[in-house]
Amino acid sequence: MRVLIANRGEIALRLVRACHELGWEAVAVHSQVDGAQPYVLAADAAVALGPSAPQDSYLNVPKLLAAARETGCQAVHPGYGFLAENPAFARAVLDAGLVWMGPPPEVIELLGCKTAARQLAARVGVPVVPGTEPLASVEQARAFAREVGYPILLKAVGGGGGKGMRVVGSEGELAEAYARASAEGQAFFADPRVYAEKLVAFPRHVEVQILADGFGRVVHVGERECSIQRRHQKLLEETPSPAVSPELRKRLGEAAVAVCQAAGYVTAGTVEFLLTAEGQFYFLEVNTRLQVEHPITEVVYGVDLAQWMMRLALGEPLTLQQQDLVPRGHAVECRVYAEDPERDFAPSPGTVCVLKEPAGPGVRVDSGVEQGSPVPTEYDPILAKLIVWGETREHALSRLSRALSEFVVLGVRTTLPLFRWLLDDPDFRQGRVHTGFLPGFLAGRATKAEPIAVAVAAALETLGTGVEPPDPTAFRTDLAAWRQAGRQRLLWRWAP
Amino acid sequence: MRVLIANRGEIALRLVRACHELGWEAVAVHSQVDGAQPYVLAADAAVALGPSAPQDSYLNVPKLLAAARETGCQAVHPGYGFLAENPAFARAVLDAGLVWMGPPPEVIELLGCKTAARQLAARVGVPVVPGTEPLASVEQARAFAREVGYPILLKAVGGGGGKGMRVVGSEGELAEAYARASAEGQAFFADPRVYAEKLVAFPRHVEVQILADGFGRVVHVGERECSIQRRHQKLLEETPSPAVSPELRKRLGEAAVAVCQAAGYVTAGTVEFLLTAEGQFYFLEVNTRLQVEHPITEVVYGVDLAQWMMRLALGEPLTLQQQDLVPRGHAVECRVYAEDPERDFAPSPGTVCVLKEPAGPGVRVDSGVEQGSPVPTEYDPILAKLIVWGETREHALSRLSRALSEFVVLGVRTTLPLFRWLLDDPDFRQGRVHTGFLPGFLAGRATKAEPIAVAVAAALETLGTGVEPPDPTAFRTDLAAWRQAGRQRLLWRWAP
Amino acid sequence: MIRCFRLADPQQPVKVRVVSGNVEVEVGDQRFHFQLELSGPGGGFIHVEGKKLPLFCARLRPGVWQLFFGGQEHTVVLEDPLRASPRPARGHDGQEELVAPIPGRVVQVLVPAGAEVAPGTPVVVLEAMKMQNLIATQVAGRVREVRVAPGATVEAG
Amino acid sequence: MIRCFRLADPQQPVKVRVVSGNVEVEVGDQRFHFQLELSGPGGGFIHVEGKKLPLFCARLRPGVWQLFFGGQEHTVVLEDPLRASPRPARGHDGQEELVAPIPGRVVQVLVPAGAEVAPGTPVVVLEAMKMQNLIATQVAGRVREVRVAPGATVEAG
Repeated sequence: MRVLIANRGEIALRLVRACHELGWEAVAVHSQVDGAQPYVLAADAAVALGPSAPQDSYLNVPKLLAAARETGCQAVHPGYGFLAENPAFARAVLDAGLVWMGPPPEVIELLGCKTAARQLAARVGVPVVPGTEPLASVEQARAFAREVGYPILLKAVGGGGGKGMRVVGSEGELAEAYARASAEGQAFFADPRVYAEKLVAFPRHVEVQILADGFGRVVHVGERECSIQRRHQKLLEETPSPAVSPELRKRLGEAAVAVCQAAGYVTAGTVEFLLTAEGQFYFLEVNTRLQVEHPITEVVYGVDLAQWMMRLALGEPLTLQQQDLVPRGHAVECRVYAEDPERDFAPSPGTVCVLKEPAGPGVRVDSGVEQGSPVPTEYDPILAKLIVWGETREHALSRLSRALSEFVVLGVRTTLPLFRWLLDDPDFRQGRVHTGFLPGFLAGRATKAEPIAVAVAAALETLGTGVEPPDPTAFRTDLAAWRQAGRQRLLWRWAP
Repeated sequence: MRVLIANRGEIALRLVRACHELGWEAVAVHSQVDGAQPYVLAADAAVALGPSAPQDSYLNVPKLLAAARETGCQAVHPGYGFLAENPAFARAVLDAGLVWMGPPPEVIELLGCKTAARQLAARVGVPVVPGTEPLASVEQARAFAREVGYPILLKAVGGGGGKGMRVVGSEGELAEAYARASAEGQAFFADPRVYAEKLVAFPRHVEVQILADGFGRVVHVGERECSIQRRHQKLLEETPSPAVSPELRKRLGEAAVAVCQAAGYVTAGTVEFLLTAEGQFYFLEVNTRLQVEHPITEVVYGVDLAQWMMRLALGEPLTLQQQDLVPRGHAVECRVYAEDPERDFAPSPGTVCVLKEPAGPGVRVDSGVEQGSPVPTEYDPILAKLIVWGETREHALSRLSRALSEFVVLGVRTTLPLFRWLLDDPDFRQGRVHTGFLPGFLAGRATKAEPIAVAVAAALETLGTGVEPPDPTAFRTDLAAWRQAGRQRLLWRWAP
Repeated sequence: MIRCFRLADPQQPVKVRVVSGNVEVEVGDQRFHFQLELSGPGGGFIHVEGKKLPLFCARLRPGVWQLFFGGQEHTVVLEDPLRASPRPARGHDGQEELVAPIPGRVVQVLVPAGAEVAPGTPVVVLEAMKMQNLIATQVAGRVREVRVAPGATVEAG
Repeated sequence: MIRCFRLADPQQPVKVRVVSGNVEVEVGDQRFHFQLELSGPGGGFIHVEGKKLPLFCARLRPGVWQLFFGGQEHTVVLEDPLRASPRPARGHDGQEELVAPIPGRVVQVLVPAGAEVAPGTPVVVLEAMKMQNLIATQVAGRVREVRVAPGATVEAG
């Protein structure tokens, strides 16, 4: 078996590793800027797609299909993002006679239409947040808001991961929010339609992992708490959720299974819910992909979701039994993004000059970079994911603290400092969070350099050196320069 | 709480991490050659013990106690090896008013006498291999051998980990083997006494992990298969054992618990058994320490043994229930030793010039070195442990293969190539192993450099450079040289 | 070797004296003594109060340091008092120039040259790492010149 | 650049031609073409048959290479045919000199100077990495001189 991995970065490396562990071969694709990324080097073959712009590379269906054909692949796994939830791509893959390692295109299409998904959930008895059909105009949004009251949410019909989503606090904000949500929907999902939902106050974002085979069997693999978000994108996830009892887990799981069964779901998927402080849950949407945060479920449930997704796509029956899928211990994932948490998560592309990853008991790092890797501006800014497991939540958080104290990424700003701050927060330590937690948490912070750090920096500046982010055009060292340097007793490695 | 870690290398780092995860501080001790090892840098404080010879550093009780006193430690954890199973050290720690993070000294003493341990096991109805009391002379050994027939085993009374142990195949070998076992017993355990045992043909080495509190509660945490050995020292361990059924696990576990209960055991320990091809097991001995191979039990049983050992030593009750301790999936550990598997495991001290550790799903690396670390000749040659977990044994072995393909250690010879060879062996893949497996496996091998590797080496030699193991006296770069080099756009890190 | 800097935030004088690895620094009215044992431009060790701390460092720009030691990351911005302090982003004739706060691709320019703007008026949509960001002006006035077009890539600054 | 080597085991001629990163090598009667893109003395990439393979390398001694690529470790011993082939360990007057095969500490010298030894006679107990190793001579004869004493540390060779 040979699988084309139609993605990049950490998830591409995760999938290359899954293929190798299944005894298969994996083919990587890469744009101009990604030719030496770890996932490319780990693959058995690599195909250059062209320029770095996503539409010329990772979003370019003809190029991806040609790459699969040329390298003799029998299957395509899309990862997350890019074309993972694009039914046209799924169809094109199937039409080319290849195995599509995701849910059937008609299921992606059905669940990708958020309003149709809501209808489906309501039909099988799963509660949904009050909301609308796709709106014809901003006036319809205004009418809905007047009916249920502000704040409301505007969401792109094809959206996901916070893209094409806007909170509208008052009527004055409505027109611009509508235009922006629609523009993002058009830009990212080629669909400008927008729908509206009542905003639930201080909800938790809790989602349920499911696995389904082609013979109608669906199991759930517990929930994930994903309330720590910035701009509606998750930053830290954990399982079990501190707010979910075994009884609530059972009800959430059954709701998720009911929705997926009704949709004819196959492979791995995630059903997202809002959970109120009172323990009421509402169906939000189904993510028809392997989620970024799948590893925490893997370590707490002892299941390899990536391998199961591939095997289920090949038609294997699901042999896992629901009663065997019980959580053991607690896991937390931190997403290391190249973003500056002190500047409202401004993107921070550049070069990873210094990288030292944590290791040891209970620590897993799914990384897409190595020391010297460029962090291009064109793509999702995820560098790595730190996953820790502990016997209890307290154990996992202590371990997280230890692992974060070992994790060094310099050259770009990252979200790593944010996680260190979070661990000092009593509300977070107690699990008292909601989707609006992070903005409030950050608003109360002011960071100043510690005097000892100022002293060290001043000493280094006086000595006048340090690793500087390299000039990207000077990446490729030539042999002559290397030979010249080689006699020196230096240990260095520079991944171009 | 402040804990002195009376050890070095990977186990010292494991214990420093455990302290930090418990919210405690850890104090490292180090000899002259170990001042910049990762475990020293990870600790909250470090005490230099002096010269590199073990008797002047890690075996020096007065220096260790002084270090604990000077740094305000309240407890001492001995790790494995060195003074871990030395009752005099345990007593000295207790006499100094410190907590000894191991079993009580009288238990170490009782179980450290292998013949007393055998008697204890027999008394509680656990089968033991036919054997002798401590021998007064080589003649008594000869008499025993004539009674049960060759081959027999000679073992130092205070021994463990294969030290002070000799296989005697015929009467002609007996005198020298007796002298060597006695000399090693004297050198390592300050006890020249030797006893004899009937050698069981083609046994598996299977051991059971136990945890015990100070209130008489003892649980077992399953078995470990440790049959892959060289010179009676383990190289690769796995759990569950391919030869142990749930029913046999229960019987082995109950036997281990019975022995430990009778001995008054407290904290973490391991009961070793020989398991014959027919499923008969014999008690071998009790290791009164945290074993090198404890991580495989941690990942398959979801229990943090290092933390439990520390907490139990502080008098906490054991809250784990036997019925909750069930294996999930399969784990394998590979010990990365600085030894040359192509030259009969000859020691290969030197410098780790290039180091790249594997990561990702199901992979844990407990490492004691980083790039640039010296590998001194004075100590146990363990560099790191690679632990992989999988849903099944097959899954774990495939993952091991993947992880090994990512693991680079250059500058010294290591056992890493051996594990790659093992994975290609049909008997090993099927779990058909015994303690004599490895020598036979290696005898059938002849390795020649692949022509493509010859070609690459010849090209590199022509270019005339490469990382060379540094002159140890030139380790410490001074500031002037650094400043000179600093302007170059190089990324390097050199741990002195 | 002696050098003086100015800490950017909070504004404080910083005075450094280095003699062969022994460092004395005054930060405002605090004094620090330590030794630096550097093993490469990527880091080395700080010896302070009997402890050997691994140090990792990257110099993002002259005077701008990203450090890691003691389990924490630190960012420090130092200014050289001998050089002119960084010019506020200002065009000719006292006019304000809008400077991109982040690198990215211009999606849309929301105001034409000549338009009147109030503080907070969004003027450009900048896309970086898949997020569209609305960039607003902070002053009132009239847009004099638009130097970027949709599709253009801009650096921060 | 052209150079010739001799592979130590099995004995084979190796001929290398390098022109700015393009490498042609003959190993016995096999020919290899590839490109080396080196990013430092610790490694770089091999470009071979359209694939970019990360390469890690350490030169343990002149001619002795430890390599890692394609998920495997390789050790290669090359000899320079222009230099004399490595002298077998041999003292003056055709007498054999016992050379330590591993580094370690001498625990015990088992034979005095003047003793008669047969091939395989253990002569020294060497301790390295906590294992005592019995070192035997491979020739018959009389011990001429004992140059080490218990407690001494020896290097390999």
